Amino acid sequence: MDAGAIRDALALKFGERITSADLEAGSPFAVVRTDAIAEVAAFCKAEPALCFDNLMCLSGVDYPKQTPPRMEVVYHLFSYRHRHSFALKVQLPRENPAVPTVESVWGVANWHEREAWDLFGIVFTGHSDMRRILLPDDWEGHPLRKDWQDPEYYNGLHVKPTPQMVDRVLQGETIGVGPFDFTPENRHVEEP
Amino acid sequence: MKQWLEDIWEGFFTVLVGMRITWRHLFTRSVTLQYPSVKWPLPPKSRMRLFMKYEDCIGCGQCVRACPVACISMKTEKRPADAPPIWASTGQPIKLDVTAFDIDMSLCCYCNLCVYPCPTFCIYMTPEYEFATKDLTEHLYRFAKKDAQFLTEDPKSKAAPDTPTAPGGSPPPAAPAPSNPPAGPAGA
Amino acid sequence: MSAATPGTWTSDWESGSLDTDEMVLNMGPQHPATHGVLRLELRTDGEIVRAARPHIGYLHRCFEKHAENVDYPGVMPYADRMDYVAAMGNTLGFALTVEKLMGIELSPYVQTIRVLMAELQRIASHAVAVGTYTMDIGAFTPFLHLLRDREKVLDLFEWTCGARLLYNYNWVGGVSHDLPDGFVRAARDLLREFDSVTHPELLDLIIHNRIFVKRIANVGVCPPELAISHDLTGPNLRGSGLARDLRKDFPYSGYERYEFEVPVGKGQYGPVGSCFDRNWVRVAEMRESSKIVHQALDRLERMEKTDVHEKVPKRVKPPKGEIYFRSEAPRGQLGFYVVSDGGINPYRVKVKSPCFTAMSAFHHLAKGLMIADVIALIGSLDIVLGEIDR
Amino acid sequence: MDATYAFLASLVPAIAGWPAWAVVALCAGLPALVLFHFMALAPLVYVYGERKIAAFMQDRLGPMRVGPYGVLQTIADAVKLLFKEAIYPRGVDRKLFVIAPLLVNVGAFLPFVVIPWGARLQPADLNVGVFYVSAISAISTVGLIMAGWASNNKYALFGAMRSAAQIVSYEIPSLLIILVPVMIVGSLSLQDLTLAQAGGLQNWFLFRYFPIMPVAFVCFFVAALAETNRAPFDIPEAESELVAGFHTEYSGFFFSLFFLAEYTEMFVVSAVTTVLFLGGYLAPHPTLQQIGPLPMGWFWLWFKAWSLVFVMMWLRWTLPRVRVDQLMYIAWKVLLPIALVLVVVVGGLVLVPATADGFPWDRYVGWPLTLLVVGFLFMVMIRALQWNRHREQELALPGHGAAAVGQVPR
Repeated sequence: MDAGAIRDALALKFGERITSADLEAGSPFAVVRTDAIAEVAAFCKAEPALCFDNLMCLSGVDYPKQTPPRMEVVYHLFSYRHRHSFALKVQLPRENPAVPTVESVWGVANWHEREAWDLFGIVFTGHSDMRRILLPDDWEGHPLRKDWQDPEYYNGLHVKPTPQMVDRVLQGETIGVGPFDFTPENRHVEEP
Repeated sequence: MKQWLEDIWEGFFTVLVGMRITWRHLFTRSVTLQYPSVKWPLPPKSRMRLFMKYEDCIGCGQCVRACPVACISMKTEKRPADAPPIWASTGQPIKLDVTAFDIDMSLCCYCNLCVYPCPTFCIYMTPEYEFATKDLTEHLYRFAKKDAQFLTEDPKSKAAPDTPTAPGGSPPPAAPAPSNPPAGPAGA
Repeated sequence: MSAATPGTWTSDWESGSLDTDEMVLNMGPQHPATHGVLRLELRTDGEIVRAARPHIGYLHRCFEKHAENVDYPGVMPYADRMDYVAAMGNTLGFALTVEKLMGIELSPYVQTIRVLMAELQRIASHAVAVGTYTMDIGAFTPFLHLLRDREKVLDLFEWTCGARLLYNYNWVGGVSHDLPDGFVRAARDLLREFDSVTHPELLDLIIHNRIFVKRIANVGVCPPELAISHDLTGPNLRGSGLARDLRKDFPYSGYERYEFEVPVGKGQYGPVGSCFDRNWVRVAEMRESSKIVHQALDRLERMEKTDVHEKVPKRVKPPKGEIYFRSEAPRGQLGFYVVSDGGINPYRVKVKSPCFTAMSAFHHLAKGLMIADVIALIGSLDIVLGEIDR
Repeated sequence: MDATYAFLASLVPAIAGWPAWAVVALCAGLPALVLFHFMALAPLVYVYGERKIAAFMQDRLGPMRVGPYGVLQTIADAVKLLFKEAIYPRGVDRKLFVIAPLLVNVGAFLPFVVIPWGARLQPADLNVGVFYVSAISAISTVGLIMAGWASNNKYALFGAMRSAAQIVSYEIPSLLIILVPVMIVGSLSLQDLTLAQAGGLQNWFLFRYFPIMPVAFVCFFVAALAETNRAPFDIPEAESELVAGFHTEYSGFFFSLFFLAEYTEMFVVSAVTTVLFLGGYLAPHPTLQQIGPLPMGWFWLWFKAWSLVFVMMWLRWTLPRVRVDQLMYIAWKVLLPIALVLVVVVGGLVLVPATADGFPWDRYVGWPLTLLVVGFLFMVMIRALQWNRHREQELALPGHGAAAVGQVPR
């Protein structure tokens, strides 16, 4: 089934809960209302005509500058039986975004959602093990948000590497090696 | 019972097959090279340490913008109008004085992205890889020279027209034909 | 083994309900057999593992944050460093994604070079995967034989683009260096030796060795539904009996011109989907890759040379939009979701790493195994922590 | 003792005049000194040998840096280990931690007392020789467990428990198989066992009772491998799982003690196997037994034992590691039944008295059994050919099979 047929099947089943869709984008997608995503996901997997049994990728994207400023969770689905793929999007407010989890539909969502929570701060309600996955457990803030500022210290460690060399230069020490008088021949230049 | 016998026989048989192979490898010539005494012949294009010919640099900063890890830092000043005109070896006039040009090889990721945009081919990677040092700061290489001898007359007008004029955009570093393929890859 | 039933995991992990005789063994981030910096918290009862909880993130280098602050060609060196064992696969994936976004069509010559390099990298990457796997199980010799042959492949790469591990070879719109002449002959010598000596020897020495088979034949069996639900891809999925290969289903970069089979786990020594099948699929894939390289070399000899920088745009600025593209990396389907806002820096790059999803199924497969089998399971999933942590 | 006296007397006739205690001290002390130096220094040669053999099997060069062709490498290692600081991690039971390696070495060195290097070149010809050897080598198990328990480390404890289970369960098949040659000879003393195999190669126990003795030899060798934690059974110090098993926490001198014990035990076990099956210090042909005045018995024992040690090393660099439960399966379900069958069959054969004119029953009664075994081998050979054909289809290249494997790179 091509993207249009999939979008129509979803619209037929869920009506206005599928708010909009864009079929000409690189990977065609449909925007789903936040509270309906679990239902839509279960339907996508159960429906024999769609049979999206594989969640290819679940990614969070932060759009602070777009109107209205929002954060999106993009589900890329694929069906091994029909070999067609489709994407679902959920749009969330930027302050404490929350989405119902789809972990019960696809097992891999468990880790993808933990990563989205870890790097974006998107809470997945009903998730069995909502912990940080990549960053240390006591890290504050979510780095992949566009308005992220590197903290100065983390448990007493410099987060931004302090330019030690600059301190040594300020104390008058000349650091570095060179200049060089020999010139190795350049083997990359095209011989005329 | 049959499965028990087959297990034993198959275990015994495959062990012997494996031992036959290792026995043959006892007499195969070993491939290791004794590093300090015998060195591997490096192919001409190997990307090891960055080098920059100060005399040719026109201070355009393309390499600074291209570097993904920002390990090149450059400071330039406008050449005073009355200063004697100088050219790079590939024919571009040099209008900026490069007062400082440092490449921090400890940050460099050896991706060669700075070599392509250089209009005068003055920054390139040399196949010299033995530059380990005790102090990390010795990996900061300074290429700005006070007593550099620049070309004082336009090489284009003097030399024969076949000098490689600077092609527009990223100069294609098409591979120079290596004289002989090094022993390594031929597996000989 | 149904999909993860929510709510059961955290409850039995509370210290209150732990019965006394179980021991928490910490297979720490620094361990010879975890293929990188992975920490496994195993709740063991004697030798039997009751529950396993992997901890990742020790090698997190913020690839996705870097990708937003560097221009498109600058992302390539970072993409190389994700799966550092198969760097060609990553850069090929990212390059294809951006080219599809910009609508660039490549000449057959450059496409053939890319296929040639990707398949040589697959042989080298599988050599490491199978080699370290046999070393985890205890046989040290096959590991060194395979590394000797991987070095020959790396010599070809070094001769072409100057680097041995992280090449920055695939660019958006082309490749960085053309093939040196004499490359085709050297590649043929390498492959003839690989097909006639290394591959059969590997099969005899270790793959069909009774002890090796007994160690991994019915360990960590992963049924197809669990594999699909946990998005196991590549050799891990084909080991469970599903012949799904992107090079066949959705051919890219000219793969439809080469004929090769997709090896599938046959369950010769035990249930389909065991560690043996995943490992055997990798060994069989090395043969298929050498077949593809042979065909690619034949095409290169007949084809006229075009300039490899012909389609490389001076300033890579894809139009506004987003795209998700998957390519078949040695470890599975490597997906790139690139959102561009029309600027020279990508707006958002999300990487779906095959090892990350393979590791998400780990705690299902590890229940009830012995400690030695946990090592066998990690080895068979062939994970590289650089790609998991990105 | 008296052999050295006769030898020294022929060299220095004045020795007869010495007081009794001086003569005894000299004649007993000198061979003991030589033997001790051989025991202590031999492992250095074995470590070098193992590293070189492993290297050549893996197409690399092995140690080449220290001394010509790396000959002094092991000495350099030994000195390094001596000067390395022996770290005692916190929470370690200090006394047990120190005693454990010593106990392991005791278990490894004591069997040298009964190994016969020549007709009279034997420190002590105990009449319970073979029984003494297996009893003493059980002490090193106690040492391993102490090491595992004392180092207060989960991995070490795992390693210790595994090695205890492994050595105990392989002790039983090896003891049963020791019974086979002992029944034939009727005495436990190693000297009698060797002399019973006198008279050239065809008299060695390995080649008598044709189908039974080779099977006994292979089973005993496998059990010996397991007892010294070597080759496919090196689970106690499995690098990939248990980091380093029971000697994880050891460093410096104690670590080298464990190494010393492992290689000495390897030699001891192969020496005992040689005495039991390959005719101890007997030369393959009687004329080679003596070159001029010098008895060559010690050379033959050393040569056969070393070739068995070579096979152990050869196995180590070919085979993967066996899992713990498979190890137990092999010990109880495979070696034990075979050992019991062997004891019963040989027991029966030994009861059949050689007829008056000395018709060598034991040499020929084996043949009907051979037909049975050859039939079984033939049936299983078909299975092997089938296995080869199935591997061919897998390689999907007609006629690819073993023929092409013959070529070797370069």
